[in-house]
Formats: sequence, C-alpha cells, structure tokens
Amino acid sequence: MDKLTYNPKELMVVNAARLLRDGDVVFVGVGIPNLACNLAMRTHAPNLQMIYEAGVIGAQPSRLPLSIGDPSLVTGALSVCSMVDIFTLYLQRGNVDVGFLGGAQIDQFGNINATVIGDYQNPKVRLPGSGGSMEIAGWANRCYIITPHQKRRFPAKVDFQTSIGFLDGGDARAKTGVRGGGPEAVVTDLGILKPDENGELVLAALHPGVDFEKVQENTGWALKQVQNCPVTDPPLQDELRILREELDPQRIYI
Amino acid sequence: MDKLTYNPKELMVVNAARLLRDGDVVFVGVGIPNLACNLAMRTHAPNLQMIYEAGVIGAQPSRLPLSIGDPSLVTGALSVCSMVDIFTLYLQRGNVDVGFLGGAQIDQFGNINATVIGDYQNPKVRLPGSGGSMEIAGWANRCYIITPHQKRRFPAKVDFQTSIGFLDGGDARAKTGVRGGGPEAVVTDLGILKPDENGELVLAALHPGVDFEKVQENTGWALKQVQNCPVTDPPLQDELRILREELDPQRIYI
Amino acid sequence: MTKLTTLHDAIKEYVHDGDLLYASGFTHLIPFAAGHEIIRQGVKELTLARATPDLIYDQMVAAGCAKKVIFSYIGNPGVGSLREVRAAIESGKLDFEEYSHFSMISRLQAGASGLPFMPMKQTGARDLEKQNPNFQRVADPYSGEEVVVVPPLKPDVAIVHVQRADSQGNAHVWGILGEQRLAAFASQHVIMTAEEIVDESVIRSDPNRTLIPGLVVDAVCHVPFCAHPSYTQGYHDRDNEFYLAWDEISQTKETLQAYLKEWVYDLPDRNAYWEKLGPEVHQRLRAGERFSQPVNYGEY
Amino acid sequence: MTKLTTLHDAIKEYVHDGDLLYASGFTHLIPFAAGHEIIRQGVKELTLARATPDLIYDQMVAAGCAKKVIFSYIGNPGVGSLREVRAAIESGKLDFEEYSHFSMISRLQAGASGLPFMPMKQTGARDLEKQNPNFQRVADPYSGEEVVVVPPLKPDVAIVHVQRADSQGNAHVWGILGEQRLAAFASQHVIMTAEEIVDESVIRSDPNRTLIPGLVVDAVCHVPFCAHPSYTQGYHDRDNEFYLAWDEISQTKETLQAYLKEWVYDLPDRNAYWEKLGPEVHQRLRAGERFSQPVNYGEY
Repeated sequence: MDKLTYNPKELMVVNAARLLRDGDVVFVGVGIPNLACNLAMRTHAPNLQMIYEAGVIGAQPSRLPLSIGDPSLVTGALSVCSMVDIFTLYLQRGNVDVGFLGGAQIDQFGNINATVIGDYQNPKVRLPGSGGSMEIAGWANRCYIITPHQKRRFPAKVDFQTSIGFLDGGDARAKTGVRGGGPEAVVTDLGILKPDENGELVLAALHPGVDFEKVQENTGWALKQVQNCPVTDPPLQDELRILREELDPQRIYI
Repeated sequence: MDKLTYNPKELMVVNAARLLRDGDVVFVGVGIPNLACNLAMRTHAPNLQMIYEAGVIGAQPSRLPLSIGDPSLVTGALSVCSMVDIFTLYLQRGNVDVGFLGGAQIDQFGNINATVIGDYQNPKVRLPGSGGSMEIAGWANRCYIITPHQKRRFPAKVDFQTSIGFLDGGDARAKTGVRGGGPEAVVTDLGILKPDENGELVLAALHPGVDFEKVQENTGWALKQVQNCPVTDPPLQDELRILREELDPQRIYI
Repeated sequence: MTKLTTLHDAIKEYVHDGDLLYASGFTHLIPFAAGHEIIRQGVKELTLARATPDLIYDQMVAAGCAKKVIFSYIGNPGVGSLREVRAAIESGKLDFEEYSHFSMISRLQAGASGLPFMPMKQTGARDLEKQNPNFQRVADPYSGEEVVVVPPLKPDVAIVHVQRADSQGNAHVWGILGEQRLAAFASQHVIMTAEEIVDESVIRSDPNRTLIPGLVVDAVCHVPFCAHPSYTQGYHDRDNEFYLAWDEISQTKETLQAYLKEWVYDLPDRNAYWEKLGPEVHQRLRAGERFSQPVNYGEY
Repeated sequence: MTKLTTLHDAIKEYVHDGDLLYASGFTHLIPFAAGHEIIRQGVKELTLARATPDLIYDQMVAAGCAKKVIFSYIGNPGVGSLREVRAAIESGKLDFEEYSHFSMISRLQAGASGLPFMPMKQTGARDLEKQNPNFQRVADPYSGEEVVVVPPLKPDVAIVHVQRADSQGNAHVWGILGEQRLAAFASQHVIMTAEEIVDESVIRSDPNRTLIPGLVVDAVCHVPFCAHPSYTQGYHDRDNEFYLAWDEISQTKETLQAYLKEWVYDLPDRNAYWEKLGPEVHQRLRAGERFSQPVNYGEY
C-alpha cells in the first residue's frame, strides 16, 4: 500500500475523524460520517460514543451498515430506544456533542439546503428534505459538515434553509435562542472551512497540493482565508490501512 | 355461609362491581376497587381490562396486592410501561373507561378533597394529596366513588378541590373543557348517590334495611332523592363466596 | 374473542378511500405486505403519512392509491432518491405536507397522548415553518421565549408489524422502535401484522417487552415476512439488493408497472410473494441466532 | 474506565448540602440504602423530590436532612399516613411544593427532554393550581383553549436503583418503571445502585432492555438489597410487615430515633443492614423464579 496515494473520500474521512475528541457523544449517519467515527475510535478517540437517529446507542456492527436502520447496528448494541427518546432525551436535552451534516447546498454562513432547488412550491429539483438534520444542526453542541467541494454545492446563499449554520452571520444564530453552537468546520476534498467570528465560512486549511485559487474557483462567494493558512497533514499509513482493510474493505463508501 | 349476612364493606364491593360493564377498561387502585373489579370479572364482566397507575396492564396477581406497586401485579401481566405512558397514552388519550376515586371529603357536587382539612397553608389535618386522582377524575370517561357514609365525609362543600366532580353544578364542569364525564355514582354502605341533571348528588338507591332519614343524617346537605327510590338487590351468595373464598380469604379489606 | 383475521379482511374492514393512513416502522418492520394488499384492493385518495415514505409509499403512489403524503424525509434510504413520490411532487400531482423527523413524530406523540399540541425547542430554521402553517409558536410562560409547537396527528388507521403477538394483539417488539408505538396509540384503528402468533403466556412471560397492548388493536393478522424488503429483527435481514434494484425499476413507468403486476397484482398474498422470491433470497436474508439473556420476574 | 465505586464514596462526591435530590422508583426499586448513607453522612438542607416520598423521605426528614419536599402523594402506600413528613408540614417546619402525579412527572419529562415546559390537559381542578405558582396556562394556538403547563424539574442528583448494570452504568431495568428513566435524564448527576454488576455482554445481549445508558451515569455502586423495605422485581419481595411496623415506629420521636440509631447510624453499610435483618426475613422476602422467554436479535 502506498501511503501517499489516497482518494478524495479517504481524505475527507481522515480529516473529519481528526476533528473528533475522545469521549465525544456523536450523532452518526451512515456512510462517510460513520467511517470517520469508527476511524477516530480506532486511533485517538477510543471512548467515542456513537448514537444513531434510529435510536441505537453504542452499536458494535459486525458489518458496514448500509442504512441508518441496519439490523447489525442493533444486535450487540448497548441500548435501543424510540425515536422520540433519541430526539428528546439525547439531542434536545443537550447530551449530544457532535452532529454530522451534509446537503445539496452549503452557503457562506454554513446554512444547509437539503430540501429543494428552486422554489419550494414549484421545485426545479425536489430533494429528500430535513430528516433529522434540522434538529441536529440546532441542538448538537457542535456540528461538522462533510461534502465534496464543488461550486454548485457552495452558493453564496442557499435556496432553502433546511438546517441552520449562522443564518446571516453576526449574532443572528444566537438571537434565535437555539441551543447548539453550530458548525465548527466544513471538511471538503480541497480543504477545511471554518466560521470566523462573524460566522462566515473562511478557508482554515488546505489539503496537500491544493492552492487557494482552486478552492475559490469551487466556491460561490469571495472566499477569505485565515492568516498563514496551514496545510493539513496527509493521511497516515495507519489511518488508510484501518479504513481500507478494517472499515470498508469492499470500498462501498471510499 | 349465610347469604343474608354481610358487612358494610362487602356491600360496597358488591354494589361497585355491579356498576362495571363488560369490556370496560378500568383504572384500578388497591383495596376495595381492586376487589370490585375482580368480582365483576368473575361474574358479569369477564372481559374487564384492569390498568394500574404504576403502569401495569392486564395483571394476573397470584395474591391479593397490598400496594399499588405490588410485584405480583407485574409477574404474568400483559404489559408494563412507565408512569408517563400510563397517564398519557392511556388516561389522557381517553383509553380509560372507568376510574375509581375516594377521599376524605365528597361534597354535594361530587368534588373530592384528599389534600387538606382546614386551610392549605395552615392545615388542621394534612392529607396525602392527589396522587393520580386529579387526572383520573378529569380524564376517565366515567368515575365511581366508593366510601363509607359518614357526615364528616359528606360536607356541602369540600375544604379543597383535589379532584373534581361537577364543581358548582350546572355546566361548570363542561365549561372547564375537561374531557371525562365525571362521577356517575357514589357507592356507600347506606346506598348509592348519583348526580342529577344539575350535577348534584341525590339518593338513587338505598341498601336493604336503610331508610332515607338514616342517609340524610349522615349527609351534610339537604339530600334529594329520585322518585320511587329503589332498593339495591342484596349481595348474592355467589358474590359473597367469590369475595370471601377467592379474592380476600384473609379478610384484609372486607 | 380472537382478533385474528386475514390481512385481506382487515384491510377491507379498516382501510377506506380517503383515509389518513400511517404504515409505521422506521427502516425496520415496514409492513410492505399491507401496502401491497391495499394496492390490490384498489383503495384510492389516501393520505399517506410516514416519517420516511420509503419504497412502500413509492409503490402505493405509483399504483394510484394516494392523493397526499405527509413526511419528513423522502429518500430511498442508503440508495438515493425516491423517484415516484419525488416526481409526483415535482409535477404537482401529489399534495404534500412536510416536517423534520422530530416535528413529525412530535405530531404523533401529541396524537397518542391526547394533547392539543407538542412543544419543541427552536431549531433556528424557519423556511419550513413558513411553508407549513401547522407549525405554530407559543411563548414559554416561564422565560417568555418562544417554542415551536405542532398539532396532533390522528390517523384513521395505523398498520404496525411486530415480531410476536397473541390473538388479542398484545405484542412484543424489539430492535429499532421508531414511531411504532405512538402510531398505534395515535390512530383510530390499528391493524397489526405479526411474524409469529404466540400464546398469551409467551407475552405474559415478559410484560416489559409488550410495547403495544391489545386494547388499542382492532385486527391481528399472521403475516410472516410482511416487512420484506425491509427487515424484521431476528427473523430476516434487510434486502439491500432490492433497495438498489428499486432505483432501476422505478426509472420508467413501464418497468414500475411491470413490477407491480408481477409482484403485487398477480399474486394473491404475502405467502405467494415470499415463495416467488425463492430459496436463494430466503437463504441470503436469513438471520442467525443471538438470543437475549433472560430476566427473572419472580414468583410472588 | 470503570465508574464502579462504593455507595459511601458516591454520596460523598455527588450529594452536597442544599442539593435538589430525586431518589427515584415508584413503589419499586426505591434506593433506601442510599437514603441511609445520606443520613449517616449528615447531609443537610436537601430539597427532596419524589412523586411519593414513601418511608425513605420520612426517615431522611426525621434525620434532619431536608429543608423542603416536592411531592404528589404523601402517604405510606397501602398503610396510611406518612407521619414525619406530615407532622413537619403541619407544623410549618418543612417547606413543600405539591403536584398531582402527572404534573409531577411531567416536570421530570420536561427536564429530561430539554423542554422549557410540558403541557397537560386541564383536569378542571384549580385549587392546587392556585397554591403553586409553578402551574401556568398557555393557549393552544389551534383551538384557543387553555392547557396547563409545568416547568422542568432538573435535580442536582438522581439516585436510581436497577436490577443489573455494567461497570459503565448501562442498566437493564424491568418490572414497574415509574419515573426512573426520566429522573436519570433530567438530573445533573446520576448515582446508580445495582442489584448485580454484570459483564457488558449481558447488557449487549438485550439492548432494548437498557433503559438507562451509561452516558448519563456518574457512579455505579454494587448494592444488593438496596431497595428494602421496598422491593426489586425478581430479586426480593416488598417487606410489607416493615411498612406496617413503620406506622408504629414513627408514632414517637423516641421510637423513631431509636430506629435510626439501630438501623442506620450504628451500621456501616447495606451489607450489615441485610445481615442484621436475619435469615427469617431473607427467607420471607425471597422471590421465586419466573423467567422471561428469550428473543432472537439475530446475527447479521
């Protein structure tokens, strides 16, 4: 295995995993967030606690779960509860440290659209809608967004605010009275965006071999960057090995 | 066994049991209501469904339960749920046909005091309080009150409305917007009181050998009676046998 | 008096044109067999409510059973789009009413609890609130801050699939619970399908596992493998290959209608459907054994 | 990292003078051993919340631990009055705040759910509402009718007794559930006492039975017979004779203080208490065996 060869998805998984802290209680979806959590657990965050919106706590799946309600998440889990319980006792109560989000559009202030392209009543493209993301974005203590970096995915303003980042920036989010802290980072295949003090997403790190211009080209607003914008450490051999050999050997998501 | 000899408690149990209808879902307490339900089940109401406020549905206790949370209510029950569930999914939702109530005072309009004799903040006697009776009185489709007939228990007006009957009468109860129908009968050791169209408790039946004057003496307001006030059928031999031999052989409640 | 009946008769009696239907089960225990029976009986003008419409409502919409959907996520879980429902919404042929997962199940909770509304904390997102007048706000009397409230959802009929039930509809359910229990309590009528019909003594051996009591159930139908292509924990696996295949099948009207003809209209019931799937699928979906450790309730 | 510790150390660390304490368990699983340890450690000025104060709070009030009780029923269940709490309220020596059962547990539900209030239907009864300003009303925005609301209860510490838990506090609970789970989620800290400490694999064999997850638990203490004279389903019976005896013991200050000296102050812990009860009581309270039938979670 060549440790310096990796694909964009592996890069996103590895960088997302590194953002997790040991002991975090994480609201996990299937796919890339699930891989990121499992990678973090096998590296620096052995005490990560994973919760699935279907009501599963502490799953130990014997296979890679293909849906959020995979039966392998239940067999051998620590606890299973109803959907109302997972949303109230865990999420709304403030027991969830981290939520993962994705969507068709992410805008300059980290707001997400997973509902509709075009007009709501007269849609150009009807998307799946919120699911649990409206509540996760509002109530998790912090959120991470993982998405490929493409211009159509990063408009200045989303067509529909399915779940919020910092609204129009400034204290707009805080003024709603919402409990969670909002997005802390957007991990893409080009780099990492983070909100500045005004809630605007700015370039906070570049992946190896990517320059600012490349990111700006793929972003729908005039992108700012932090001073002396750092470069992320490339995926380690061990991270890639765990990912490829243990977590997704059939390469379903990576 | 002499079928014509029975005590006041047996008389109340038998008359309460006869008010239950086959198929009723009943919110049961321990003691006399529990005996009345079990007697009804063994006579005319085999499909009675008993619910306990501790969260037990369809108990089959192997012994006479001594507390509302007796473990023998759980072993072999059909279902056990949390207290919130019993109060919401069953009682507040309208799934309970019958509630049984008791209290230190019952007044002219069937309001009940189980909270305090004297002033609330400066009590003469502090009673146990509502428990679940505030909700049972409000939300069960119909209620029955079982109590010995004594003047101090039947004042014209209760010191404190722990749970309501018809408030001040007329449409006062309906106007609160409460869902249940209120008390349908008060079964005592002298007879049965029922609300008239104004919600006032009037004498609806006398037990054998009791006359109106005896009841009036033990009632704190000028008692009305229905025309041609009937006399209740005395307890049957079979009812007494079930009660004494099967339900409470140690005579704990009767 | 038993409540046991056939799925055919239960649907006939309790599901009528124009009803508000909630076929419950979040990814798990989705009562596909009941959906197919409704399609076969040609029920029309239904309002179909489910957090995730999943393939079951995609099929019912394709078959012309629905006038409206109420949902919080219209995707093919783990695969992608739900083509029929999506196309019907995009073209304006299907009414819809949209929630987030939690506001959707909060409506069921209000319905199941007999409450006129359920409150939830603000999520900060207002675009959906603006589109759906069922979202309202009330002021918290303690702090003055606003909370979002939703009204009760009270379906005419809920369909719930369970692992094991007695003839009265007292049911043991395990694995992912979703909104199953609330749907049963919120609805006017409940049709229960069960993987196994067991003696009452099995239910009574573990009352804490009885999530749905017979007293809210109208009809009990013995329908093994009712949930395929979704799954029943401990009985059979999710047929992920079919979820992927549906993405192909639902690409054209022709393939879709051909599927409905072959797998719904031309089959009498779920037994025939399961037999038609054949031994290889049966083998692939087999669940192994991993039993719960017993608990002692005590003899008192 | 294990959360296992002694009850002594858990009380020392998490229960402080002036705290709001919720010792949970509706008639079942009442953590008497924890109450006794709090008495031994001389904790003062507690606000004691419980739907039914039961003998545990009667004893703690008698021992001078409390400045206030929050309750919905102050009786000796199945016996009669709760003399100490009642006398302290009648004489004005103890602050109190009163609810009905449902409004009391609705406060816990709001606390456990992160909500600023929980609504309930009107019961028509207003006298208690007038006495307790925590009851408020809000208008249902759909019908205009008023509902009653109560604010969240958020105890500083909850004590929950469970049948079996692993070293992280993931707990299986069965039998009467009361408000156990809500109390754990509503509180800042949770002390768990367990009849048995089991390997994580026992918990994982039946995840639907895990009503309290370790992630909200601070300390796990192995305390068999913790609940006596109340009971633990499947482990020992309720000691009804003691409930009757307490009615006598609590008739005078002298007999009551003598009881506390003999059964609380002069004993080091629950083991000593259980031994002192003696073989006849052990025998009388034995629970027989009646096991749940297992369920298959499946191996996928």
